[in-house]
Parts: sequence; structure tokens; C-alpha cells
Amino acid sequence: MTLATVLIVAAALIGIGLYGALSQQSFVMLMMGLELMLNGGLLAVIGLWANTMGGAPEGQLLAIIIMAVMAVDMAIGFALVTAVYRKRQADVTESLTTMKH
Amino acid sequence: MDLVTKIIVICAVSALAIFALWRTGAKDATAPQQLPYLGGGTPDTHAWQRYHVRYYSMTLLFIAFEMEMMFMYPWAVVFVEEGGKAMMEMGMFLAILSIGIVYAWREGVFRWQ
Amino acid sequence: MAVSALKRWAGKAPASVFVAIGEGMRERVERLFADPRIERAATPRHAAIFLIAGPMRLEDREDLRRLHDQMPHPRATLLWAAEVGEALGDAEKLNFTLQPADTSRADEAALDRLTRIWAELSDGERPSEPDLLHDEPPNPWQGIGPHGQGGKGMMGGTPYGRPMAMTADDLRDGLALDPYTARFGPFLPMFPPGLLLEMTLQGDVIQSAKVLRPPLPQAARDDASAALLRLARLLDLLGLPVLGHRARLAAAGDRPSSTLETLGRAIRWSGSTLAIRPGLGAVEGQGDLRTRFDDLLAVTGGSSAETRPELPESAHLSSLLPGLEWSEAMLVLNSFDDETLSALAVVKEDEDKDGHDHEGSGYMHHEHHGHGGHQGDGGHDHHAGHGGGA
Amino acid sequence: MGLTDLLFFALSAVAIVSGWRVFATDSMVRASFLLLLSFVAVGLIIVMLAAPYIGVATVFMMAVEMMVMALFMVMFMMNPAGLNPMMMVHQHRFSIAAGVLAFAGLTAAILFTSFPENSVDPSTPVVHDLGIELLGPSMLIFETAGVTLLATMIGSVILSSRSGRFGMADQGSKPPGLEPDGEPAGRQPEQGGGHHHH
Amino acid sequence: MTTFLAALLLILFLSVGFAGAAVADRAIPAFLAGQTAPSWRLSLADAVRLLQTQRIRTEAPDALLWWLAPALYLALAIVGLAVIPFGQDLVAIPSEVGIVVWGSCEALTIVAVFMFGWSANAPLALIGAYRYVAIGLPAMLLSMFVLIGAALPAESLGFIEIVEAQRTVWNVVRQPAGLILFLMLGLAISLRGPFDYASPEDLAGGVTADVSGPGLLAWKIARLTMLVSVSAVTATAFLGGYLGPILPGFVWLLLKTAVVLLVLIWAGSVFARMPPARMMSVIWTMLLPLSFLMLLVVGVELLLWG
Repeated sequence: MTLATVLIVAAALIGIGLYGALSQQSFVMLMMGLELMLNGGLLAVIGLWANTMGGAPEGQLLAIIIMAVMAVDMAIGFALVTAVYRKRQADVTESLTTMKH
Repeated sequence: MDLVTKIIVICAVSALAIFALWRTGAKDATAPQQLPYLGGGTPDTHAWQRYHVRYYSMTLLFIAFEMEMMFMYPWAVVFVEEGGKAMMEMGMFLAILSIGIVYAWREGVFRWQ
Repeated sequence: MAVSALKRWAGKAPASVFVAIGEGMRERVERLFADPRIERAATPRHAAIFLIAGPMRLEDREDLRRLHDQMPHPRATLLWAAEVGEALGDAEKLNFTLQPADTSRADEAALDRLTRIWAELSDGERPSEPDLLHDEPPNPWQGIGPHGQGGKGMMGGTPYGRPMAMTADDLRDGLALDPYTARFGPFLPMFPPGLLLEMTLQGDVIQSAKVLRPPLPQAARDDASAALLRLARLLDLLGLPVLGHRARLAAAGDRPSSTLETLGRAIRWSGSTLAIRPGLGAVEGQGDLRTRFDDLLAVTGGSSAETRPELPESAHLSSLLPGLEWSEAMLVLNSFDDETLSALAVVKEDEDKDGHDHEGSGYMHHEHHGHGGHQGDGGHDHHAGHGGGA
Repeated sequence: MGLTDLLFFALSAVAIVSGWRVFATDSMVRASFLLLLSFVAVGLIIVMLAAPYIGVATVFMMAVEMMVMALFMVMFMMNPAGLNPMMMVHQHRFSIAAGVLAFAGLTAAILFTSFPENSVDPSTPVVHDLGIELLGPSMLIFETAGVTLLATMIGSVILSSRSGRFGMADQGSKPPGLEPDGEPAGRQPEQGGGHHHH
Repeated sequence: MTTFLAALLLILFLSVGFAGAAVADRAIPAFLAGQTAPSWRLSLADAVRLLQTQRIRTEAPDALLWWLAPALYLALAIVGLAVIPFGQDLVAIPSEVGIVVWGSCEALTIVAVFMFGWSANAPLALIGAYRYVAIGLPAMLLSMFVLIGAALPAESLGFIEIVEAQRTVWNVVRQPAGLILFLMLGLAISLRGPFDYASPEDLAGGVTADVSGPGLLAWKIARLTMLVSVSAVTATAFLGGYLGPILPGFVWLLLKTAVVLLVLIWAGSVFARMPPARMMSVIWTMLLPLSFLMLLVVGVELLLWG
């Protein structure tokens, strides 16, 4: 378990997340892609913190901030999905292109 | 490290035990046995569908509010050491979040939509 | 060796009985289950013995067969003063003549028979009963879609034997999600026996309810005892089976006022009144659920059950239930006395205003109606073709 | 290869495979819980990296977030249980290429960078240090997070609930007039508000 | 060596606690209902009966999640118990973040119950599962606040330190309402009585309505184990855990756990269940502010006399 292997695992998670975020048609699945990318980011941050920062608390704080970003992203994302569904009865990204009536 | 190994061991042992238990009664169920239980009646469609979760706004409020736990655990550890300052800062933090709850309550989020 | 020891152990368990209550048998059956040798199962999945008590209507027989088949093996059936023809195969019958003086002896005979059936079943002496219905899915599905799942496209076909739901409007909220239409009853334990409702749910809020079969008539004899049994049912629904059991014991035996008083105090302390929303299930002349519950509670204080004025003409379950959550609706259903309930649950002929069927063109996803019209919309999603089940 | 490495590789495999399966499974509930499994595996790796608090808290937070995710997935996806298998993707090849490219680029960057070696001492009181940091130097970040969360709470309530201040969102909510029975205040929408279906 | 001893004690605690819970689970309701106490054999006989019954699958169930749900539930109960110390150094999983581990167990329990109700592809089970999530999520929030209140005087998130900090005064004195809130969580997490929103009577058993035989048995076992586990956590966080004179710590913990367990079973049979919507609103608007208040009280007390 060296720093390089941890970071490569994180990179793999980010790659899969990017694929999901780009390819999925529905909002909710798109958000899963985003979450997976943040997951990789979290792992990378903690890996770097544990191996290069000598335990400086800012690294942990950054991890907490990433988690807060996830929470905010989910709450606002789902609220938007609900609002769009209420108007459009659809949850796919294409439906937004006609949003301007 | 130690924690991870032991948790994995506990999960594996319970999964195996439950799986063994679960498999004991496995005999193929016939089609009439598989009908969902409705007291004798029959359904039109599958039960799996776009289920109308009546409390969806509450869950959104919840995931935002729950983030505060992440800050509170480390705070609890240093509370005695930091004393009044810790009290003030967390008081402020919780007060800010409580505004959100009061707002949501006023908007009727805690009723079923 | 080990297997037979296990079987002996299983025989010591109380017999788990799922019961379908017929005409005039509700009170007797409820008192029967005060005995610790038998246990009332909430669903046939938990039961080993299917008890059919009392006369049944012709049209209930198919449902009884379905319930029978839903039980796991080993299983057995006992027909207690039931007349169901050949619908249940050659199930064991126990008949008695309805002499008012004999009831306790007849009940004892039924208990004996149930425990004996369970002993034989757990020993393996009595073979488990085979299915009554044909072993075929409600709809053909094998191998239509590209993955053999029985449907084309996302919402089409009948995957695994059933169609998928399509969107419909909602009573409370602007989100048009999927409705779930099904026939609930006639022998759900929390329903009055015999009541068959076709309900459409979204989430757990009832969107529409239609009475297909009225509840089976029950003999109302002793007013206080009937009130206590009704109270017991409500207590069960409120998550207080212990107090419900005490109310049932009080209904069966003689009632010293001290026992009733302790029971009344326990019920008040349980916070059950707080658990009922004021104004819930209000019917003109009958008060709301809270007043009805308080009236029942007053019986424990010694006052007799009040008689209520006549129901208004318009009161009906199809207008009372929609808009309620499932838990509230079950409380409302169980809060009426038998007479009022049968007046509320009259079968109305053809309320399907625009009964056109989507059978052919159905299961389209983007199928919405304007926002606003609600009440009749349940009819849109009713697929008459699947009513028969198996 | 010791037990630590073995555990690490097993957990990484779980994290990556379940992360990939999220986009390959038909059932939305399974997809959410697979993502949760990926998070749990990452959380356990983080515990092994001498950050027990962050690791366990990741599991704690993500369990509820993925639970909520599952609720919304079932609510808004047609065919939520995948009874009819489906594939709802666009620009598929491009996305695969982008994902692979991102992975390859990042891996190359990792392999060609030399990171400073400064490991965390296992005896460091990490949770305690984090608390001191939160209340001391990073106090502003902490309180800003509070305000951000408040904004999120209010925003999500406004966006998701049906009834705004001026009526039902889906029936074209109109503000009241400036005088009794007058025209609604504010700019008029061109036609009828939100009554358009497709 | 101590780890090995702690693991043995964990198994002993689990078996004794589980057996006691199984008997008490039948005896106390029977006693409250005014019946004679049933024999201890009944619980075992019932288990054997379920073991020999056929397990029925429904139409197109999610077979994997269906058995994983009780397995997860059981594993969470055991992990939750394993972070509890049986003595000063006797803990199966020593962790400096014990209450966060327990919090994760609570959070994942909601997932397990939802999975179980979802998998059957049946309406009553589905409604039960969704209802449980509505109550489980905010109830978990409450328990976390009161546990943080217990962690304040200990200056640590580990259970050993939390117990040691109670040598002067038990946490139940510091935050009496906290104990009550935590007992509510105990009811919710072990699916009983007024907080059993997953398998209520008005849904004919809810999440278990379409489960038969060994499947039902597995669920019941997991549920009772969770009851033991949550009782032990309550005893540790509020009643001084293994602290006590003369007797060894393990016995003290067992006794305190038994008391909490009896209280939970009693409370599960004498309080009425509110409709889920009303309960959700009560938790957010009344109980959550109460838990803030308890935290404030503990904080002020520590500032003044700590």
C-alpha cells in the first residue's frame, strides 16, 4: 500500500465516475457519476495527507469539505430533479434543452 | 487496520451463517405461491415502480443538516480543552442550521406531501 | 434421529393459523385466539394451518384458493362450519350446529382439532396439501424481450408475468408518478372480513377506492362486548397488541369493573389518543375517529355503547378513504360498528365514468392527463383483463 | 506482501468493481447500494491510511446519502427495478474514451511525479488535531460551511416543494396584485406559466 | 491475548444476551397481557418450526438483496456490540472512534431494513420499508446528538474513555432526557413497539409480510441481536458500562444491559404508535430541539464544574 497505488485506485474511481457523468442520460445516474468522482478525490486527498503532509490537520479538513460538497451537490441536485420532473414529467438531461418553452 | 480486519471477519461470518440459514428452506415455489400477498386479491402491476416517496423534501433537508455531524465529532473531542470558545462557535453553527429547520417546518416539509 | 428430534421440537410451538372469517364468525374467532395453543398469523406466509370459519360467498372461493396456495409447505386446511363446496379440495371439515348454549364446546372442539392438525403436520404424519391452482404465471412472459424478460422497450410487455405501471396524477402533490392498483382483501387481517376494495395507491396515500364486495354480515349480540372487540382491533393497529389482548379477554369473560378500569387507564397512558389526528375520518353524525375511539374507551369506564344517528346518504368508503395515508385508512376502516360499516361499504354500480380501457394501447410512458382532475383517474389504470389472476 | 497489502488490494478491487457495476446494473436500488459499497470500501481504505475518523465517518455519511439516493432513483427513473433491461446512455464511446483518458493521464502524472515523503505518525491524535484546527485557524471555513449548508437547506426546500408563496408551482404560481384584485406584481410570463407538456 | 479473551467474552455476551432476549421477548408481553408466562421452550420450538418450513420466493424478487439484508443487519448488530468494552482493556474491536462506528451501524441498519422490504416486490413490504426510512433517518440524528453529549465529558469518541469518564457521575444524571431519546432510537433500530414502522400490524407484518420459513427466522434472529446490541450500547453510554463494585465488569455490563433490554421490551408493548407523518414531524420539531438542549446543558455543566 504505497502512495502511488492509493492514487492509482483514486484515479480509476475518477475515470469511472467521469464515464458515468458523461454517458448517463438521466439526472440521477449523472449524479452518481459525480459522487463517484468525488469519492476518488476523497481517497486521493487522504492518501496525500497520510503520506506527504505528515498529519497536518488541513488535509482532514479538506476531506470533510469534499464530503460537504457531496451533500450539497446531492441536496440541490435532487431538488432540481424534483422541480424539473414536476414541470416536465421527465428525468433525462435532453428534456432540459427544451426548457425555454 | 485492526478494525478493518475484524469488521470484515464479522461481516463474512454473519453473511455465511445467514446464507446457510436462508438456503435451508429453498424449494421451488409454484406460480400461485409466488403471488404477492394482498389478502386474496390480485394486483394489476408490479409493486416495483416509481414509488411516490411522501417525505422527499425532508430527506433533502436531512442530508444537508446531517453534514454538521462531521464537524461535531471533532468538536466534542476538544470541547473541554477549548471551553467557552468551542461553546460559542458550535452554538453559532447550530443556530445557523436551526434557521433552516424552522424555515422548513414553516414550509410544511415535515408533513407528507 | 436428529430430524425426528427437530420435528418433535417443532410440534411444541403454538400452531400458526391464518384465518379467513366468514359470515357471523368474527367475534367467535377473535375469542378463539385468546388461547395460547394457537397463534394468529398476519399473513399466510407465516402460517401452517388455514382456518376457514363460517359460510363464505360463492365469489370468495377463488380468493380462498389463492390464499391457500400462498402458504408455505407443510400446510393444512380446516373448514370450520364453512360451506365452500369443492373449492378447497378435500380439506378437513368440522361442523357444528349453531346452538347458542353450545358455543364454548364448539370452540373447544375447534381448538382441539387445530392443535391435532398441527401435531400431525409437524410430525410428518399428515402430508402437506398440494396447490389448488394451476402452476402458471398470471400472464405469459417467457422469452419475448431481447433478454427473455417478457417485454420490449422500457415499459412494455409483461415482464415476469405482470405489466409495468404508468404515470398518473396525484391527489396531494404535483408529481405524477406511478399508481399501484390492486384488489385488497377480502381476507386481509386488518380489513373487516369479506371487504374487497379496489384501491389505487401512490406511495402509501390512497388515490381512489372502490368497493367490489361488501363486508360479510356479522351478528352483533352483546353491545359492550362488541365494543370491546372493536376497541381491541384499533389497539392492535395502534401497535398495542398487548392491550388489545386484554380487551379481548375482557370481551370474552365476565367484566369486573376494576379490570376494565385498569385497562382504560393503560390505554389512556399509552398515548393512543395522541396518535390519532383530530378530524380524521369524520363522518356526519358519527364524529371523527378520535370521538369514536373515545366512545369505545368510555365502555371501559362502564358506560354502554351509544347508538348513533343515521348515516347521511352520501357517506361512502369511496369518498372517505381517498387522500388518507394507509395507516390512517386502516384505523378509519376499523372504527365503525358492523352496521355502519356495511352501510358505508355498499357496492355502487359502475362508478367508472369514462371506463375506456387502456389494455391495447396501454403502458405508454408519457401518458398524462391535465393536472386537476383527480377522482376519476383511477379508472384509467384499471386493466380489467388481469382481474382473474391465475 | 503482508496482510495490509492484501486487504488494501481486496478493498480497492471492491471499490473499483462496484463503482463500475453502478453503471452496468439494471436495478436502480442495486446501483445505489453498489455505490454505497464502493464508498464503504474507500472508507475502510482511509481507516487503514491512519485516518480512522474520516474513514468511519465516510461510511456513516454515505450510508444515509446513498439511502436517499435510492429513494430518488426509484422515484424518478422509469422501470426502477430493471424488470425490462435497458441502457440509457448517450455519447457512449466518447464517454468511455474520456474515462479511460482521465485514468491514463492521472496515472501517468502519479507515476512521473515524485512526492515528498512525510508519513503521518500513527500516534498522532488526528481527531483532536482536527478539532483544534476547526475551532482555531479554520474557524471561518467551519462557519462558512454552516452558512452554505443553510443555503442548501433553504434552496432544496424551495426547489423541491410544490407550494411556493404564490400557489402551486406546477399550476403557474402567480404573485398577488399590488392592489386588491389587480394584476399580479412582477414581470408577466409570456404564456400561462408552467402548463406546457412537451 | 486480551483480544482473544475479548472475542470470547463477545461470543459469551452475544449468546447469553440473545437467549435472554428471546425469552423476555415472549414473557414480558404475555405478563402485560395478563397471561401465564410461556415456557422458554416456545421460542426454540418456534424457531425449529420456521426452520422446517418452505421458503417462498415472490414474483421476480431481488434474490441477492433479500438474503443480504438480514445478513447485513446481523453483522451490524455484532459490530456494534464488538466496540463495547467489557472491562478496562477488554474490547473486541478497540477503536478511538467508537461512537462513529456505532453511528455507521445505525445508518446502515436503515439500509438493511429498506433492502429487506424492497426485495420482495410486494406492496405491503414496500410501504413498510419506505415508512421505516422516514422515521429511521431523523431518529438516527437524535441518537447521534445524545451520544455526542456523552462524548463531551470524555474528551474522546471511544467507548472506553466514555465509560471511564462516568466514574464520577453516570451520563444518565448529566442528560436524563438523552437516555430517553436513545431508548427511542433503540426501539426504532430493533424494530419494535411504537417505533416499529417497518413491520406494523396495519401492513400485516410490513417488510416480513411475504417472507416465510427460514427467511423469517433469519430476520427475527438479526432483530433480537440488534436489541441486545443497542441495549449494551445504552448501558455503556449512559449507565456506566462495566463500572461497578465487587463483581467483574463483564457481569455488571450484562446486568445493566438486561435492565435496559427489559425496559425496551416493556416500552415496546405499552406505548401507541403514531402515524408516520406525525412522528416525523414530532422528531424534527420537538425531539431534535430537546437533544440540542441536552447538549447545551452538558456543555454548560462542563464549563462551570468540569
